[in-house]
Amino acid sequence: MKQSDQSVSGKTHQTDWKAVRDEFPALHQQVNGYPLAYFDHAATAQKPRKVIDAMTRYYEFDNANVHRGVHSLSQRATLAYEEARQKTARFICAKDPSEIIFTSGTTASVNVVALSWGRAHLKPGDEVLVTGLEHHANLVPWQMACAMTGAQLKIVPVNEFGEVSTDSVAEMLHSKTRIFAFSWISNALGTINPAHDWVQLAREKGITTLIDAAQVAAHHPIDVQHLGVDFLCFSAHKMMGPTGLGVLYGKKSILETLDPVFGGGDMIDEVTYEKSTWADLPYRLEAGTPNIAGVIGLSAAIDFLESIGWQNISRRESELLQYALEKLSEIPQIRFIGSPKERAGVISFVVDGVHPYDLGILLDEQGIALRTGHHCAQPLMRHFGITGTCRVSLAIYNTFEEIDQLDRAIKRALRLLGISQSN
Amino acid sequence: MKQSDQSVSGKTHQTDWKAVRDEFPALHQQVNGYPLAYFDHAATAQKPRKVIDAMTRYYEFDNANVHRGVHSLSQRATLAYEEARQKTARFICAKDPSEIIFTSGTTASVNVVALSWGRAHLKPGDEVLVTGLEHHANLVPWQMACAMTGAQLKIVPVNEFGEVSTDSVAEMLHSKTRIFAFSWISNALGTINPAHDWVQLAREKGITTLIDAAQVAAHHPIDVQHLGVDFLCFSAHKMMGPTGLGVLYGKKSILETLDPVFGGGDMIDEVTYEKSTWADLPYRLEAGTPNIAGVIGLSAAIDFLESIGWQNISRRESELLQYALEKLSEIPQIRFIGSPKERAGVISFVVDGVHPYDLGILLDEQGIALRTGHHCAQPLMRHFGITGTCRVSLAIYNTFEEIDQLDRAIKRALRLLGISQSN
Amino acid sequence: MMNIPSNMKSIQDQLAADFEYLDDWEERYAYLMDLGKEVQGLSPEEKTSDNLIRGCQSRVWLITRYENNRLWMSADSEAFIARGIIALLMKVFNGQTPSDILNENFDLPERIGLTAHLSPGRANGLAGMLSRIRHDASLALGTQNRN
Amino acid sequence: MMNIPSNMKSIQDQLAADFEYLDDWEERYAYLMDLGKEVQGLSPEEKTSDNLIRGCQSRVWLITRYENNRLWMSADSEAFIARGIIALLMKVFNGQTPSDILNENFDLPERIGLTAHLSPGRANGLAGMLSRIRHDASLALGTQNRN
Ligand SMILES: Cc1ncc(COP(=O)(O)O)c(C=O)c1O
Ligand SMILES: Cc1ncc(COP(=O)(O)O)c(C=O)c1O
Repeated sequence: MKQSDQSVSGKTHQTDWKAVRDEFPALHQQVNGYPLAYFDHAATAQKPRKVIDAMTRYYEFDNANVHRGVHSLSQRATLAYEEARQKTARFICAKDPSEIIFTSGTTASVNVVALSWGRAHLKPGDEVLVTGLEHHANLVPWQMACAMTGAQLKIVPVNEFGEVSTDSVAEMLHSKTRIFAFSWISNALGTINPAHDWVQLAREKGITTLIDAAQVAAHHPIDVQHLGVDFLCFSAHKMMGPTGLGVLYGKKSILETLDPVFGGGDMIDEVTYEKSTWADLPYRLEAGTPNIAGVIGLSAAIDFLESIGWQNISRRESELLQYALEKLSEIPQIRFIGSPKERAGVISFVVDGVHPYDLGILLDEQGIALRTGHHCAQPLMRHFGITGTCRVSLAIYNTFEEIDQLDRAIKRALRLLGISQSN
Repeated sequence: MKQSDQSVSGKTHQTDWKAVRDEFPALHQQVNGYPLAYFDHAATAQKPRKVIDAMTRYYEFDNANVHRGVHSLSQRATLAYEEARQKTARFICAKDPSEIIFTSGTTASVNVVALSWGRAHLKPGDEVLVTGLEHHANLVPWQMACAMTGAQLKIVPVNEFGEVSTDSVAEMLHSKTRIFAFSWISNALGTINPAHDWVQLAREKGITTLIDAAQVAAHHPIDVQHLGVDFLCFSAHKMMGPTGLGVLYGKKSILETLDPVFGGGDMIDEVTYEKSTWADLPYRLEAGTPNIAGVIGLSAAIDFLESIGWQNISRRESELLQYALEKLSEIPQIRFIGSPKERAGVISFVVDGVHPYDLGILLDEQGIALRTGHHCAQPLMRHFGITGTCRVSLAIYNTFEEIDQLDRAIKRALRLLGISQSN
Repeated sequence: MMNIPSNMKSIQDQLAADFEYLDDWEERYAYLMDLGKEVQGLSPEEKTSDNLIRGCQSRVWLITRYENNRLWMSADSEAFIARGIIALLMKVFNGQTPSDILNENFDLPERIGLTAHLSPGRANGLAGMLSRIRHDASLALGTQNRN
Repeated sequence: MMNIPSNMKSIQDQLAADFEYLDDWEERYAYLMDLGKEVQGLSPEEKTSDNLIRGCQSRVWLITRYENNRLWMSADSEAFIARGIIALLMKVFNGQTPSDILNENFDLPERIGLTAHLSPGRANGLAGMLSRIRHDASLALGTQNRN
């Protein structure tokens, strides 16, 4: 069943995937004497040369604080910063650039909504609905908002396949529900939720919606108009952009009602010693000097993804996923955790009798970078009666050879651990 | 009075300031046909090659998410991230690395304290004390905290020289005061406040203290032990590090009492669907994927500053400041705003009858980058009866020639504006 | 003031030509500021926060009036250069019909080397003024269509 | 278990030498996990959250007892490799005096190519175990000095 990238490249037409891979400097290294096979994309993506260069260039030529400066560097920095906002708006089909708030990450984006929208709209008796698949980033902020306001957190259950059924969602969206906050793609299992349908269900009942799109932005096009969602959050670093930057999209009409969570420079209109008035959107929600270089890196990441094209990206990812699923299912000791019908390039598995940590270490010795542990989804792990999994997460820059390397490495590790096939 | 850097270099001994300047790529460019003279250091500093390279290198070799990974890249990223924390702790003489919380900037740091400490400790009748010199980042969060808790915000007045007297501070620190939050160096006027004395005064009365050290970190050594301060905040981008990263220092005993403001990954110990428990410090206050590359850039910035040495830095800065003050005072139309006895490398001035914006534009046409406007200190501007100033802020990479260029450029702009000397 | 102006394209061409004669940035700014001196300005009562264009470092106030199917404007600023920019905008847009205003490609700033003033940041007023004019033009167009 | 061990330096040397004989990473891990099998482990009641070392991805519990001026320890983990690391730590530190423990330069991990396990991140337990042992040793030293 061994396929080479050459033999497969016929399937994926135009795109030269080897050339794409060559754009990622970090992938071309040896780890413990083996070529690095990076399967930890869902934790953070590797960065193409163009993203790194865009930030370097910014620091080398245009570095200045934005917005209030009249000098050329500040103008250039501001222009680049605001053009990136426009590009990001276009990227997710927002109506207006002022619907794009730059934050420090998905986590910050969700927290801003939980704190600001939550404080204004939640009261005892209200319900906040999330799913059992959530990353802690879309669970803990709601627990905190509920603790603060007296609202109740409800969880749509996960089935044995690691899916959340639309019927359960429909059932749990009711007159007490104020907001439905869910991840579009589960980082732990790869489950793709029918985001559009869920938002429609909620909207029919007048319920506010938030999508955690952290795992989506590098893999699928996002169209907030089509989704009809109120809030949508993602991180630059998971879409081949830099660390320290996230996006909060909000419908203008609803963002306009939000009180700022942080106060400071840039978010004010007028300040006296006694009181302050807030600036217009998006600035009102961006206190302090923003992550300017990060925003410029995000802009380059969007260009990079779009230059490859969503069709090519999804075809490639699903080919890699199919191949990896095939290879891994041939290893009898492996038990998959979650087998969602709609699955992104994420595979979680355990080997009974082996702690994921041990497997992770022994794979690292063979150049394999995958993630072990609870993937910031402890309740979901508990649902499956485990404390963690090994997680393979794939991106367009992975190769079929790397999956073969993974296959060999797992077998070798299991031999070393004394977990023979006949177990 | 024209001095050349050569003639001056005798004074500053060992350091080859031309070589130092050469390390900053952004400084070597033409703006509108003139060599760039960057005097906007207080808004954001330029970055030395080593800082840019450290981040590039991170993205090219070690990029991975931190803390939970067992694979080599994650180990390397985690090691670099935590070593940077140790270095930052040493940089400000913190007792323990866990007293260093990485945030997205000074603004975020102050807000975390205002929200978390504020919510826990402020109640109606209590007072929060700040000075009249504050940047909005250390004013607006306290206004918001007061609005939320019913506490009252008090302002220590500024005198005609742009100073806050220690007597006024002593007077206003009284039994109702819960926290005294002040900027060590004013970004608008350059005033250096006697931070150590003020903290002592507050401590004698059992009052919590916070220092906004945003303008200090690139200019003076910081010793939180000697200061005895409870919280101290600064931004990487103002100390030649990257954008999107700040530091919140807190005494361990007090940080341990803080509830997290943001919830999410990395800051939890155990999460169930119902509730969560928090991780130990510093993680409890660092929700989500941090700005890893930013932290690595900060680490390189600390190395850079320390390689030059504080003595050399302050000698150079005060020579530049003296020279700039001399030159500018020879222009009769210039009226300085603030003339503090203890002054960092910041000069604010106005020309009566000229809007700072006009002057800023005409200086930009001559390659001069300085800041015009309210410098995020609107109340202070109002105190002086103005809406803004032109602000020259200096750093070790400036030259005496640049100050000459500034001098010529201002004179030319004033001629063009028709503001002749005899006015 | 109420004279119907010529078409915007030719006004822009004329202004660009005027600026082309000027040798350097000093002359260009001097000319721009001279143009600004001709701007009539506003009375203190007209300088309300509603009329204030957000996003200008120097405060700029702008009022439009829709009359005889045309948009008429008056404006003021604290800064000389901002007044000069106001003057340019008024020369081009004052007294034009809303639909012409909305259809006009306003490329004058690039042509006379004032692009910097068009940045979408908040330091500069040109972008803000322009979008206020366009906004008011679309409002006027709405009125017109309903008539 | 209560036999007084030899000095830590020579134990570390001995272990380093043992590992040096091993050809590759597979043999080293096999040996490490074999060592781990000798660790006695803890009863379920001893696996309390107080005894849990924070910052290990595989849970590790560690208990120390101060007796006869020496620190005695027992520990357990869910993972084979973590148990191997426990075994190394016990061989070196178990039954030593607190002051010796605090003075010992524990460089074994580097010498046997296990440095990765020492990273201050939270994925690995070695750093956490080591600091727990040192912490308990200083506590014990305090007791001793007060006696
Ligand atoms: C004194 C002072 N405090 C706080 C800040 C806010 O820093 P930042 O914008 O990096 O959050 C600044 C810089 O703008 C400052 O100069
Ligand atoms: C589904 C999901 N939501 C939220 C997050 C949090 O993102 P960040 O850590 O960038 O804030 C992640 C990534 O860790 C994720 O996978």
